Amino acid sequence: MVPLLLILIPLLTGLTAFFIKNEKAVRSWVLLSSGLTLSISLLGLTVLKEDKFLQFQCEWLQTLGSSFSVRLDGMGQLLCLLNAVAYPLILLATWNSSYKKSHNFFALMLLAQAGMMGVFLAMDALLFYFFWELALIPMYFLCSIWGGEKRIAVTFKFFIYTFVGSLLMLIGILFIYSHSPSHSFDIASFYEIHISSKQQQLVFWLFFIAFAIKMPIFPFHTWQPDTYEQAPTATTMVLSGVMVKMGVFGLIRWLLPVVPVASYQWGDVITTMAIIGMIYASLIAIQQDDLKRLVAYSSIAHIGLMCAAIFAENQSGMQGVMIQMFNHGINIIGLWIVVEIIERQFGTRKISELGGLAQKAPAMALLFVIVALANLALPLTNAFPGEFLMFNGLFNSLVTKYSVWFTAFAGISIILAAVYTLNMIRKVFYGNMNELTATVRDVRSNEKLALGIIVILIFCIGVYPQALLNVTKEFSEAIVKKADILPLFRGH
Amino acid sequence: MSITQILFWFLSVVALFSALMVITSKNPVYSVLWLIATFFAISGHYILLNAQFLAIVNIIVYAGAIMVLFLFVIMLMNLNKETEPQKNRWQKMAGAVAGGCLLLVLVAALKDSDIKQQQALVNGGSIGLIKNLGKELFTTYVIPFEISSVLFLSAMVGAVVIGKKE
Amino acid sequence: MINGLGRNRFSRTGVSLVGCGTILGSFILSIWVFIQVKDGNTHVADYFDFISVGSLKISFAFQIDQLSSIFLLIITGIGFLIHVYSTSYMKEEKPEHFGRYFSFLNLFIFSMLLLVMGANFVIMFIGWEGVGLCSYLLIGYWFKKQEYNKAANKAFIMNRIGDLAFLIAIFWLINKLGTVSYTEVFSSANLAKLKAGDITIITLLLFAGATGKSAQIPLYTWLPDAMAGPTPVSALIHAATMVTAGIYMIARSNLLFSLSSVTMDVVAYVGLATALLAATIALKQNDIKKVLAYSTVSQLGYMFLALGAGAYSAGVFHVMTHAFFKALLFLAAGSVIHAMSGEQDIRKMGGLGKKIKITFITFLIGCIAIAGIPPFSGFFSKDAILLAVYVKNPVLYGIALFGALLTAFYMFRLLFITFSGSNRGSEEQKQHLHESPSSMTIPLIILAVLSVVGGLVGIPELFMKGGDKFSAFLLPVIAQQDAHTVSHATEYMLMALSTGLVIITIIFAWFQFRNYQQKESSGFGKVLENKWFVDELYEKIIVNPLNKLGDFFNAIFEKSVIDGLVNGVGKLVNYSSRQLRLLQSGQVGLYVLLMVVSMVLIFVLQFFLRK
Amino acid sequence: MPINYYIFLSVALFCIGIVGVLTRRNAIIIFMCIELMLNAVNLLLVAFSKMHYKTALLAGDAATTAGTDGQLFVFFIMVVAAAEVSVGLAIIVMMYRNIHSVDVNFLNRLKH
Amino acid sequence: MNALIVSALLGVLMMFSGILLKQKKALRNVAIAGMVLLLMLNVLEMAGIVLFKIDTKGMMVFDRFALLFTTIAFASTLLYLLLSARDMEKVGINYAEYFALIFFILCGITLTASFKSLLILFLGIEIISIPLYILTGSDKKNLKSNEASLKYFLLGSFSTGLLLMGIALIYGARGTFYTNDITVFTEAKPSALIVAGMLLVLFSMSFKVSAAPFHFWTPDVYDGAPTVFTSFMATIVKAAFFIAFIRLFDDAFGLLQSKWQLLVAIITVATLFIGNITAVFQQSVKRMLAYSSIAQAGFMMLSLFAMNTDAKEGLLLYTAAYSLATIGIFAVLIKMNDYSFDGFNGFARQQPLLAATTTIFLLSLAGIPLTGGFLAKFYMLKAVMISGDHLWLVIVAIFMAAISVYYYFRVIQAMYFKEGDSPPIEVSRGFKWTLVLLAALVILLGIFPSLLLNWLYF
Repeated sequence: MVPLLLILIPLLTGLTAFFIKNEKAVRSWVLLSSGLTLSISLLGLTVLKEDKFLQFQCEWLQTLGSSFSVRLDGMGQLLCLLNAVAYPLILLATWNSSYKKSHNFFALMLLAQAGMMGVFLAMDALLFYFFWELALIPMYFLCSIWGGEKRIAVTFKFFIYTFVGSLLMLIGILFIYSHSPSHSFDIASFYEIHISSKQQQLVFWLFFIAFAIKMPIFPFHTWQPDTYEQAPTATTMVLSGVMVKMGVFGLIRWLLPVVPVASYQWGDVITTMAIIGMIYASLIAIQQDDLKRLVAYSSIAHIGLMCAAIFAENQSGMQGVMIQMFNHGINIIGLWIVVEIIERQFGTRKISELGGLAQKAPAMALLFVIVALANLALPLTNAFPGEFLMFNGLFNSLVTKYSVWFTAFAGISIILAAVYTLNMIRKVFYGNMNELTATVRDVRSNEKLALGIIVILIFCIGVYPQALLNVTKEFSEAIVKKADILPLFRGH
Repeated sequence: MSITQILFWFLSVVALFSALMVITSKNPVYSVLWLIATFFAISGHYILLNAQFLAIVNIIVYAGAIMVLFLFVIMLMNLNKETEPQKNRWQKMAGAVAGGCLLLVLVAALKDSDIKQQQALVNGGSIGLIKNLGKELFTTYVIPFEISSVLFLSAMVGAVVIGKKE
Repeated sequence: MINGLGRNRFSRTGVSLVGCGTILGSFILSIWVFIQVKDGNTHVADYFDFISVGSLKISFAFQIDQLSSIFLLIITGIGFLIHVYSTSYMKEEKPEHFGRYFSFLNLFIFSMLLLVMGANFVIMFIGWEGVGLCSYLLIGYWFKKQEYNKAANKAFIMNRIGDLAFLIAIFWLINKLGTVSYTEVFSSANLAKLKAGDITIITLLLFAGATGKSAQIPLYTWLPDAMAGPTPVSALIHAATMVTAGIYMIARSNLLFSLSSVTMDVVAYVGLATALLAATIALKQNDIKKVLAYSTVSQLGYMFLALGAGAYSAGVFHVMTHAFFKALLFLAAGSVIHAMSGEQDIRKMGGLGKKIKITFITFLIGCIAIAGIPPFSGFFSKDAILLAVYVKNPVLYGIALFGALLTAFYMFRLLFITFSGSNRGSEEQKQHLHESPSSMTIPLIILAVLSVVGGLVGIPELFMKGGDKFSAFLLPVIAQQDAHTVSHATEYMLMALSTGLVIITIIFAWFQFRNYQQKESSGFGKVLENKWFVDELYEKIIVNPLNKLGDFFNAIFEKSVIDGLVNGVGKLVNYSSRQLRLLQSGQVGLYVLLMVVSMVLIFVLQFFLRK
Repeated sequence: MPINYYIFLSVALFCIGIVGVLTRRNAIIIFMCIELMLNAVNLLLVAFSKMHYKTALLAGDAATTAGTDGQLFVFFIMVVAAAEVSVGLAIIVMMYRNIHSVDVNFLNRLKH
Repeated sequence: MNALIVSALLGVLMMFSGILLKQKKALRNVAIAGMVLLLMLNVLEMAGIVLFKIDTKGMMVFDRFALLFTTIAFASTLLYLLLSARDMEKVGINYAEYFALIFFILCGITLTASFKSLLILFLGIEIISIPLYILTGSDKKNLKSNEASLKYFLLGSFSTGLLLMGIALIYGARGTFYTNDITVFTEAKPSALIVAGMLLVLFSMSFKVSAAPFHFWTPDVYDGAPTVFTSFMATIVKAAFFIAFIRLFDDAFGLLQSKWQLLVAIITVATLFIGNITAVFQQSVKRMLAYSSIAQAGFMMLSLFAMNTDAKEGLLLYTAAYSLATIGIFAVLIKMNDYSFDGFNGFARQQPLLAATTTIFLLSLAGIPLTGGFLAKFYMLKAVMISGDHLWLVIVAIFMAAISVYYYFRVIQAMYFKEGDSPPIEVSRGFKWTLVLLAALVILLGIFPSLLLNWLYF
């Protein structure tokens, strides 16, 4: 019941929102909807823990071998929660931004939320694919209609890029389907397939490219900075906070356990790619003058680490990735909120045109610095346990011979992350004010509330990450066990 | 060489020659006339194959009705001169070569077919007679026959639509 | 123990009260703790599972034993003094900045306490990064000046480099032992499990982490720049406490380090090299705080030298004495700066000794202490180090002694230039010259007293039966290595040698700088003045290439290669579309021709190419 | 007569028709060439019909009507051809009325 | 059988009502009523109620597949008439005759959907083609329409010639026109006559469904024909040809699959490639849709390639989804003043409902999930995938589908993201509701395809 509600609430409210033409009303409606989603998600996490609440299945497309099967499991819980938390935050933070035809804007946002929920919940490959696309389409419209100057071309590139990826995934799904023993799209039958190593590699790449584009992993990332730059900030928050997690999520649920042998064979290559991407993106981020692009590249670097940690294929890495997905979502939304405030006030995102904001906007500076430091994975902020576990996983990976080197090089990126983050803080918030920034006003109460919640989350999770780790514990154990191919070797 | 064979070869040569003349004549009227000649040759073949009904229909419908219609249209348009300017030579050449190749390929493909030993019955058999055909047409083939009326209806409506002055 | 952050809503007095009060509370608690652990107890308080994944369990736990209690005392004690000092030093700041200052300072104390009290490496790491953060925040405290902010960034980033090594060391430990808690890692069973190679790597990595935090070669350059922060901060963080975290860490892991002679040598040599290098640079610096900063680096080098020589307790002892006299020196310098209205260049000072007596005297005491003249505290700790080094290798001893002489020389150079001779400052500064208020001088005096007598807790057995209490106290934590192999005579001789040489050096310095006049330095002096051009070197070989690389990636690689590939596909499609549509010429003849040609081709394929 | 002769003859006529379509640009002549192709088919069908008839005869079925369907097919082809001609010529005439030409090379308003 | 006879009769009825009824609205209503009747009778036949029981001597068989397709075609035609019948007025004066021709075409469609004899196939194709030649040229004053008509006629006749040659060769080899008898047993080596005939038939059918390299007529004809008829040609008629295509190859050459599968693959790839790539650079939406119809044909060819149950089910779904979507787009396009992409600029602001439905149609054509187009494509790919080791074909198809997004989304971009100032267009309320119904059907097919496909079995 819970997963069904999680999908249906945003879906139905989203559809209704198209018809609420009054801006105030639609805002409240959306806030109500997202609040409801959040509370249901929390209920699912705390009270309704029995299987009967967390599962829903009904017949659908049975001739195709597919059914409407959704379930909340460990990772799903966390990501649905992220999705549910993100929306109220975003709404709060952008309460003052006005959008023309706002009912359409919010309706599309909710549809995207429904799509993402579905992705996180689907237990059927075809259903997964459906939601995967359902999440993408509203994004396309959101970015193209309400985005910046170059929005059309940029968004289109984003769309085509991800669409190509998802089509490849579709081939992969079909391929597995046609080789699955029960000719079914159910995830259980996907986990049972036996195909040769060559076929596994094929499927691996088909899936991986889709996920790599979504995440994005170097060198599939070029859509991302442009899109983040052009999209309206509320959408960017959804994109970077929640949507990119779809790729990571996909890797964990749909790739590693399905084709463990190929994942093992290509693990080193992927990890290398991810780590090159981390350093590459960090170096570029150092050179960026545009706040949005800077955050975008930083996101690439962070996601690269998650990808690398996934292919470490051990529990430390896996759980690290899972909580990091949540934390990165929270943190990056925080960053975007501040970027949005800055852009709205000054009409520019150029770091070189800003400066000295801390003098007149100490609250903003403080909140931003905290979020930025969390982005750096400073201890006692939420990102630290995640990164710690991921690095630990990477280092202690049994499936690669180069774990030390991987860790060392990945580690370089955390140094570089310090460089660009601190430089940004220094140039934007410190130093002397110029004519432009002298007009700064501090954060409004709604923004403060949103950022405040984020900061509280940052510290709570930072101090007691075990709460989240417990949620994903069993799930990650199961995944790691499924992905483990060492018994195969022992068997032969 | 029996008379039938002589006739066969003769008719074949006539048919091929006049067909070639159809496509090479500069004047459209000549083309029509050569085409009629071809049809006659083909009708000759039909007779040779003892398909009298078709031979007659061929002459009446094709040579008689259709070709007259063609001729009529050509005359109407005043195309009875060598109005056609020289077509692009390369395209002509290419067309001829392509057609030739197709012929070559088809012949090469079909020459060793499994029925190459078989013969077509010449000068005998009654299936081509009007009695047999008629019986068959109005029993087994009555549905297609009726359906072809729809075809004619649509052609008629079509001719009206196209031809009617607005 | 965990302080509430004094936030900026309070009035200034409120902030000072909260800030100082909490630290005082901590201090009192520390004393209580100290008494508790005096007789060799170790308390481990396990609060909750911080991270527990698979077989890896990291709990949020504190461990208090002798080593940490010493550090607790130093941190809270000196911290308290400096808080008190700060209340007046910083009083010209705006209220909210004043509050910010104290909240940072308290946050620092919190992190530092976390660092020393953590019961495992991860908690230590948390504090470790936390102090780095506070250092960053406090260096960049005057955030209007981009120079300061750059210094702050530099400090943080260099620390991060070290942190990374530390982190990898932790992973290595997890990999080999599956645990990070001290009690388990240092249990003999676990230590026996480790291979020699692993130990060497782990300890080297830990040491690399320490070089970042404790400003050793090659990561020392941030510390002098860190003097951009308010002077009390320099005193607290960049002299007395945070920078000694590295020493704490190595002392904490002494069991591990002792198992790897390679690492021990590396630690010793790096420490010595740092000590010498920093000392030479300090000879030519003109900023009063910079001199002290290099001196700190140099003294930290000595501490590492001690650790490398296996004299852990000597190292920790020096940490303590150094905390006293260096905090004193910094605070005194702060007082000088305060008196000179913010002037830090010693070339513009001079003759201050008469005007600000208390400062002068306390500064003098600090100098004597650092120079190592008995019976001041510095003498005992430095002597313990030198002795340990002598045992390890007499040549090293010689070099270390030379470094000690340099220390004496530049410290007294500083003293004489600042306080003797005639005042070279502007008229206004001369007018303004005054002694600091009592809230500043009292900490100075307390520290001066401590600098004088602090060494006595570690007074060697040579002078007093039952001496060397310090080492004895630390015995449960630090296995005693330095069994005395030198005779008492040698020990006396060494002491006399060092003391004598130091005094000669001081006298030499007196003649040199009694009446300091500004003059251009040349040749080698220039190199020293420019700090051996190390910063420039780093800039050239690391920062610039990275920037260039980033530029290249950003401007060229990203746009033309990766994005170019993606867009290229689109362009290719577009181009082929433009070409392909020309096929659709509108000519029926061509259409038929193409159809016939493809028919021919398909026939050929079907009949003649396929078997 | 060996059936191959008829096959080759028909195919030859058929290809001549195709060549005509390819090389001429007068719409009427192209149309005539198409009629030629149809006639080639007709001839082939009749020949096959007689072939099948003969085969059936040789198999011993004296009263066979095998092959009738082939000739009837020819009949239908003629029917269709007649209908097609009426429509085709109407279209050509309409074309001629508008542009006073039946040259297919002038048919190039629609391209790319 | 019901449909066959009634559609012919309706054609005749329309011919006469053209004389009797002078009011166009009345004519339209008669046509629509006739269409409803036709649809109902066809549905009745699916339920087992057959009004006319005539022995076709096995030349036709009205099986579920045929009936379901004719139902789809009739339903699409009904919607088409509801949306676009009014626009036929603009084409010319022969309003009643257009309806008559459409009914004749439907008669032909019934034939091509249910033939078991090559003769019926031939007649069906001709009954469809001849009225189409006329409809294409029905805008007599328009040179483009003339030109399209003539081109279509010449090329169409040419392809008929090919078809007949093929049939003749097959007849030569087998002595029968019944499709089931052509390859009733497996032979070690099929007769060259059959193979050659099959190829010629393949070419001809490829021509009819506008598969490359026999597609050249398509863009020109679709572009030149009056838009209202392009809509009909590009959807229902093309679907009918496809049904004939797959039926023929299933019945007659199913056992020879190894002989033609590679060729079909080549044709499919070429079609996908040419259709999609060329569509990218078009400036006119109408012409783009023509190329897109080629591209879609490429996808439908996949069902021919795979030739299994999934393929047939999928083809039905595909024809339905594709027809509905394309009819919808064309219905909107007819209303536009400017057929170029720029003509759609700012359309969403002017006509939000039309823009929204058009978007749904375009998404369906592009194959975005939750629309019928996606499931249709999905069925095709799945059919190919389970038919054996043909991953490469699927990958090609997928990449081409990705390219197709490019040109479909150009329209969406123009409608939603660009500013335009074209004069407003007038549409009736009924038109809007029909369009919404159409869009709803497209989405319904995308979510519950079983609503349609279950009819095949139950």
